[in-house]
Amino acid sequence: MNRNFKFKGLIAGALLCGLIGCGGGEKKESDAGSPFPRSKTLYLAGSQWGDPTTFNPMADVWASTWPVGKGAFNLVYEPLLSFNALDGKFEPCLGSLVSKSGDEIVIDINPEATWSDGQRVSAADVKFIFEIGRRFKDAPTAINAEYFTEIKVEKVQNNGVETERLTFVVEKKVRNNPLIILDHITQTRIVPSHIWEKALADNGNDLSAVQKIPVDGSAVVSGPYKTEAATNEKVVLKRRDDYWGNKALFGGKKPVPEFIIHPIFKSNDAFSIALQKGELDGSQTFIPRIWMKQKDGVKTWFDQAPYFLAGAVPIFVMNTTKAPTNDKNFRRAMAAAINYNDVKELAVSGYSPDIQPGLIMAGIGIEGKYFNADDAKQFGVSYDPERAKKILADAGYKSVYKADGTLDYMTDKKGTKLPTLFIKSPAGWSDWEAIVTIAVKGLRAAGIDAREGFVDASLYWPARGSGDFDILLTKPDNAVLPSTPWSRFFNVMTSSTWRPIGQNMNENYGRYNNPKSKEFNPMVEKLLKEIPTLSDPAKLSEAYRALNKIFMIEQPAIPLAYLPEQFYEFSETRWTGWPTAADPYAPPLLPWVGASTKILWQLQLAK
Amino acid sequence: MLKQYPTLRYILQRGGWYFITFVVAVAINFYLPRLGSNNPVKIIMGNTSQGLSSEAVKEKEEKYLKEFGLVKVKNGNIVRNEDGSPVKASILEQFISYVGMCFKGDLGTSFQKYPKKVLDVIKEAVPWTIALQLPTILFGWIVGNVLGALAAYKRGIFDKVFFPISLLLSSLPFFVFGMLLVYQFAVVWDCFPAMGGYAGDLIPTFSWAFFSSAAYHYVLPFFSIFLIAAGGQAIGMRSMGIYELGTDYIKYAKWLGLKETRIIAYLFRNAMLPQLTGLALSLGTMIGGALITEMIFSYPGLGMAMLTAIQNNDYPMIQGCTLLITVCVLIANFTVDILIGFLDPRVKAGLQIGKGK
Amino acid sequence: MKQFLTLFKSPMFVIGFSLFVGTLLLALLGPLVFNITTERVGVQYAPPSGKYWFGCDDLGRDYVSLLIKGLQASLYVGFLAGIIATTLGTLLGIYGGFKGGLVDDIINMVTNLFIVIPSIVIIILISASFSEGRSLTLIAVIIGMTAWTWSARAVRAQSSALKSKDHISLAKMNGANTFAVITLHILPYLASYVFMVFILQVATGILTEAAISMIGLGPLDTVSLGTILNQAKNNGALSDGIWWAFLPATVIITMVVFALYLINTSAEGVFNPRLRK
Amino acid sequence: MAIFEVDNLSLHYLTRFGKKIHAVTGVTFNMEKGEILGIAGESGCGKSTLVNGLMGLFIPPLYPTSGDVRVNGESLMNRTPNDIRQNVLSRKVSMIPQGAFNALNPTRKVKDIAADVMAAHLKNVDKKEIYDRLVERFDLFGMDTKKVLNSFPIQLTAGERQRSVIGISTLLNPQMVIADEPTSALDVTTQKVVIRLIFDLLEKGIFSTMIFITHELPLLRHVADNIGIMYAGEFVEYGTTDQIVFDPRHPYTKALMGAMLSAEPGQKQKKPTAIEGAPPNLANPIFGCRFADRCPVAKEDCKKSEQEIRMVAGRQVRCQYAE
Repeated sequence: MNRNFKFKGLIAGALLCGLIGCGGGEKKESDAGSPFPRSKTLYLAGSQWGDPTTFNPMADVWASTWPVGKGAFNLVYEPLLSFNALDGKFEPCLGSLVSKSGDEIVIDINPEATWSDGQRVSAADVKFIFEIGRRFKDAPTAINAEYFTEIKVEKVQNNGVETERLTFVVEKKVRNNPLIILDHITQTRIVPSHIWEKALADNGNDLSAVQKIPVDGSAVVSGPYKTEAATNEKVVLKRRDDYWGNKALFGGKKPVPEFIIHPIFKSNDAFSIALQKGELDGSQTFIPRIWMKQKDGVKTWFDQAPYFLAGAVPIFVMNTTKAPTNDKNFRRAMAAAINYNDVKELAVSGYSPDIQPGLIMAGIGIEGKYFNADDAKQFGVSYDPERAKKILADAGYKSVYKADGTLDYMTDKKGTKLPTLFIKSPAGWSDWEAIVTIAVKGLRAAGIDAREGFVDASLYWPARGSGDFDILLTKPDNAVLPSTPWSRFFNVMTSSTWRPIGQNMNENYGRYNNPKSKEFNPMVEKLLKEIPTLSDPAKLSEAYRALNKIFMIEQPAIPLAYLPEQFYEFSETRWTGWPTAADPYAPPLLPWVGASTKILWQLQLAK
Repeated sequence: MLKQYPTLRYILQRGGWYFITFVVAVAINFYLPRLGSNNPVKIIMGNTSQGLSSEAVKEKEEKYLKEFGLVKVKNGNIVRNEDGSPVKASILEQFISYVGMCFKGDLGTSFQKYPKKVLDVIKEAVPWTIALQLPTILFGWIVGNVLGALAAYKRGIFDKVFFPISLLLSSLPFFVFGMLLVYQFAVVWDCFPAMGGYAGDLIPTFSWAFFSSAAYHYVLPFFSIFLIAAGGQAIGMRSMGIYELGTDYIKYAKWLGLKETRIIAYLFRNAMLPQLTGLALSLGTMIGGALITEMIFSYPGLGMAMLTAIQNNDYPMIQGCTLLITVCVLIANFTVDILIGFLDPRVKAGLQIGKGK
Repeated sequence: MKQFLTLFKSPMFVIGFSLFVGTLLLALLGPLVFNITTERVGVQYAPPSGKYWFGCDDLGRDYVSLLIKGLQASLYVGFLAGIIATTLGTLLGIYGGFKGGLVDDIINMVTNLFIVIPSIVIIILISASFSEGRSLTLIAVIIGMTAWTWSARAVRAQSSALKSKDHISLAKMNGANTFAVITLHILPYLASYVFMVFILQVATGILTEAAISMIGLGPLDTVSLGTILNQAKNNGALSDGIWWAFLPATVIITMVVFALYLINTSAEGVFNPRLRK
Repeated sequence: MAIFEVDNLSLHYLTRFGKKIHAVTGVTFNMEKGEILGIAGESGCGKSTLVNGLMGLFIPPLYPTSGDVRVNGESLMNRTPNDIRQNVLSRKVSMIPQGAFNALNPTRKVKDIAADVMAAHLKNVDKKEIYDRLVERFDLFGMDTKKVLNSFPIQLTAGERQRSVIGISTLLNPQMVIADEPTSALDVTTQKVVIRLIFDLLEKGIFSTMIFITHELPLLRHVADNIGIMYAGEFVEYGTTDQIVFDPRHPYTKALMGAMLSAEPGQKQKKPTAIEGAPPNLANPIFGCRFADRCPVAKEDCKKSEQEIRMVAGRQVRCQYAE
């Protein structure tokens, strides 16, 4: 008697919940009740993973929140120029490029550029952020000032309008690197000096106090959007209808979406589910098997393999300070043991073209022209397990197997037992984990005792900088910059910033080419120093070829695939008009970075 | 001592015990995250030192060392060795400063969400976790116990069907169950959201739109814990019920010709008491489990906060979360202890209940 | 021993036992029947086929092989954790319950303390700090070391009830030492009870391993059922509807745990005279 | 006319695995109004099972096999539990169970348990009335009535608990009381108080007829009119008190009397175990005399032939050689 009653109650409860659910389900289709109507809102995700912290533009890059933090976000604060990786051109933003040479870079400030409080963007603003390193060594942009001796300012007439002309004079003695200045110019976002100089003064010139000042939507900005709200689940930007660039850069048009929402997802699957459901319009995360989502309106740059435009090279860096990875033969054997096709097909879902030996991406973008096929054939190592075994045998390495036929360990030519080599990679990054797993399989098949060494991401970064690894999976390029591919070579090969194992280095994590050792190859540094100053294409090509040859012979690192700079994915369920290989009006990046910001003016609501 | 006030004595006794447990828990809480030899400042520096000169790096490092209490500080300045390097604080010193700060209500600054305070992060997350866990656990407990008691009392076909189902449900790993729910309801049928605490186009406010959206997002996570929690409770209640059913007082009540409803009430009430203790004790396990549920559903609660903190070795955050969970579990246990003290006269008299097991 | 045989009269036990033996056979004999290989045999997430019954994983490996290896690993974790937890818990429980007095109070307090502090928190914290070389054995040990409290509490209650039994008082009076009394007189009486506790601990061990593998803190040296599920989750198998990536592993875990629960419950019914009625 | 008739009653337990254990076989006796019947036997002989089966309410796993129980000529068999509950229990037949501590719901005050009984059987009585009646009845028991009624069982002494149980069982003045070792587990002084109370109630006419199970042979001798001796589920001897106590004829009764009478006063609680050997397993079919294995005077054919009740010296005896 009682039982029936209780049972009915349970079923009724379940039905009730279901009803609430379905009620909600119908609701989601309409805009009613939402402060951010779907038809006016663009959802982009993949940059911000943690809780929003601060929108303070002076805060340390790693500590601040999209769109203020890391990356060349142009939505709230803007740089002087935007770099278009498709054609290598510099597009105007707060400034426009007048000229660049090995000695100086000249930029005119856009005469119409104004801050949201009405003040004009001035040379003082540029000098404030570029030269702040001369006042505060630990300012986020402190490094900028090391590359120029001064920024000269003069008043000029530009099409009849008076404006300020900035000349960045290249520092010749130490850095001598105009490429990096260009990188900085496209990546450093200008902040209103009249606000922040005052903040510094108010806080007794204490930068760390200023960095802690909370900043909200009322902050003085220059970009087309301002921060509207931020919770742990999302950051909301609202369009600034009085954005100066609408008239100056976009012929009076406004960006189409009134709101941009960056949902903060915590797992990879969340992105793909949201894209498939049409709840997310653009994303930049690795989503496997993107072709399975095409039926749900999820698109990429190419509509077939490799789907993405390559722009970055994940590599294994070997620790060259200890055996056996200090032996270039061993490193070359490793390079021959890894099945790059498996990496391509299984780990990165086929999102890579077939790769070639060397550090230059063959046939890709602006750098493709520096690739030399003959060199690659002659000096490079491709997947060839037999060759790997042969190189190892020739160099005196022997593999010892257990009774059941599995690899036990390896000995060097003196018969010394070699330790297991761990490939360090952040745990939970599924595509990277898969790369490592495939590599381990290949290496072990070739008789090399290697194992997966997945560590928490938080431990990965310090280990990388201090050289605390045997083999490390890393990606030298964060973005396609004016300095690419020089920056990649520099990141992998330079020993100009040499510091021993245990201290932090931001490049050459494997401590290749120790300047104090007998084997030091001065050519590497010579070429790395020379390339940024070269403007003759033939000479440049020659220099890259020489550098790439050294890379292939010495194999300080092993390139694994050609991946995109950003996994640019979009859904056409709500918004159309995205750039693709068929309509490449902007680089394949979400409309918040550099030259791709203009996508916002091109989008249309889907029918 | 206090013999004439058994209730007070009982409360004080339990309270004292829980205080000792609390102290030990705090110590464990502090020590365990430090098991790994990871220096948190190194972790931050790994992110932040990009492009800085070595002096700048050093300056920055010391700033963080000081802020996180990893070096000795006197009058606001870092105590230094003769060669100028800062003197490291020992574990004990760190512990003392940690306890001191805890008492001031300062759980420290998150490494990963720097400069956000741990307490602020927790404050944002806790309502979600409570909203998810409290009703699920209580409702699951009640439904599970009612069904379990009925199964025990009625036996027969009801029990034969119901019992294996409960058993099967509680064999299912709850996090996988969550995944299956997502797959079926969010992916295949697309009738419930797969993740999040509320719709992407809302900001938490006191509005109908927000609450209905939160309720909609609540359904799958709720069921993923509820069904399994209820199943587990039902099994426990069933075996307690069968145990109580065989006791002399139930037989006596039957022989006295008491009404069936009254006998069920006896049964339920007495079998419930050990279940109540069980509930308090398993709160910790349940919360732990629900942490993973939050992960599956990207639910913005404490579990999510703690998991991200673990992945980033964010000690202050981990400590804050575990401390909070421990305190909650302790308080829940204490409450149940006191409650049982009132509900069950045997407890105050110093007798063990639940002789069965 | 005789009482263990009576278990076979319970249909619930027979079902649970056969299920369990089935999984055990699958784990032990599977490698003889199936060609176990962790090499790539197909494309990523190749669907089930006549050759590969449960298709392939993200690395193109045969799921049948992986599931058998995973089952072996999960059973290994379960049993190792179960043995550790039960041994520790039984020894402490018996010792405390038998000795009584201060020793009992202290053991009891420590037990209650660790019951109250959520063990999942401790497991997560410890696993997280072993970031390199986190082996299956290590995980089993961690689980075992945190799970003993329940056994200790349960066994203690039983052994302190036994303490006052005549034959034990007699043995004590005759000057038998504690160890002898425990091994000769108490343990045999608790055997059936310890058996039930052990079965539950094995089930808990298997579930806990799967749980921490799901958080990404699983073993790094082998595949387990938990890591299979974690891979499926991380690789987006869910959103692509690749059911063979997570359903078979789920079913196997559930079946093993269900079998153990059935065994435990039926044993409870047989060994606990109250429930027998 | 007999108010309570037990006719060839057999009872069995059903185990989990469907096996029957025949705990009581072929018990027959009649009781007149005002009669006190004592039942004795070693533990496990089926005394408690027998009395549990006399109320028409069978609590699983106990089931009736065959036979009949009649109160005032009205059969208790094959009636619905609800019918029995409403019309028989507490009013016609009531039970004073063994071990009063466990018999009282530990989480309920004595007065509430008692009130539950009244509420179950009386209609239209309000709380006040119930309480007044309770006080009135409990005042007879020589206790601090208010305190006892308002206490949880655990707060009472063993004697208070046992008296409360007696009070609750006899609350509705049943015709017939079955007392199952009501004084076991009590100290000597309390035992006396409790026994006195039971007979006080008898004298006051609150109830008149009683079945009394006890090991207190001296007690039985004093109070019982008739005594039945049980062995392995059967009555082996049934007769008047004087016959059984002073002139037992069945070999088992003889041995039992010897053991019970020889026991020292301080060891009264000790169960009679003086006879070597153990009773047969009732789960298996038994042939021949059930006592044959332990019987000092057993003959060859005892093990083969079923023993029937016969009249020996004016009482029933289940032994073919008894005289």
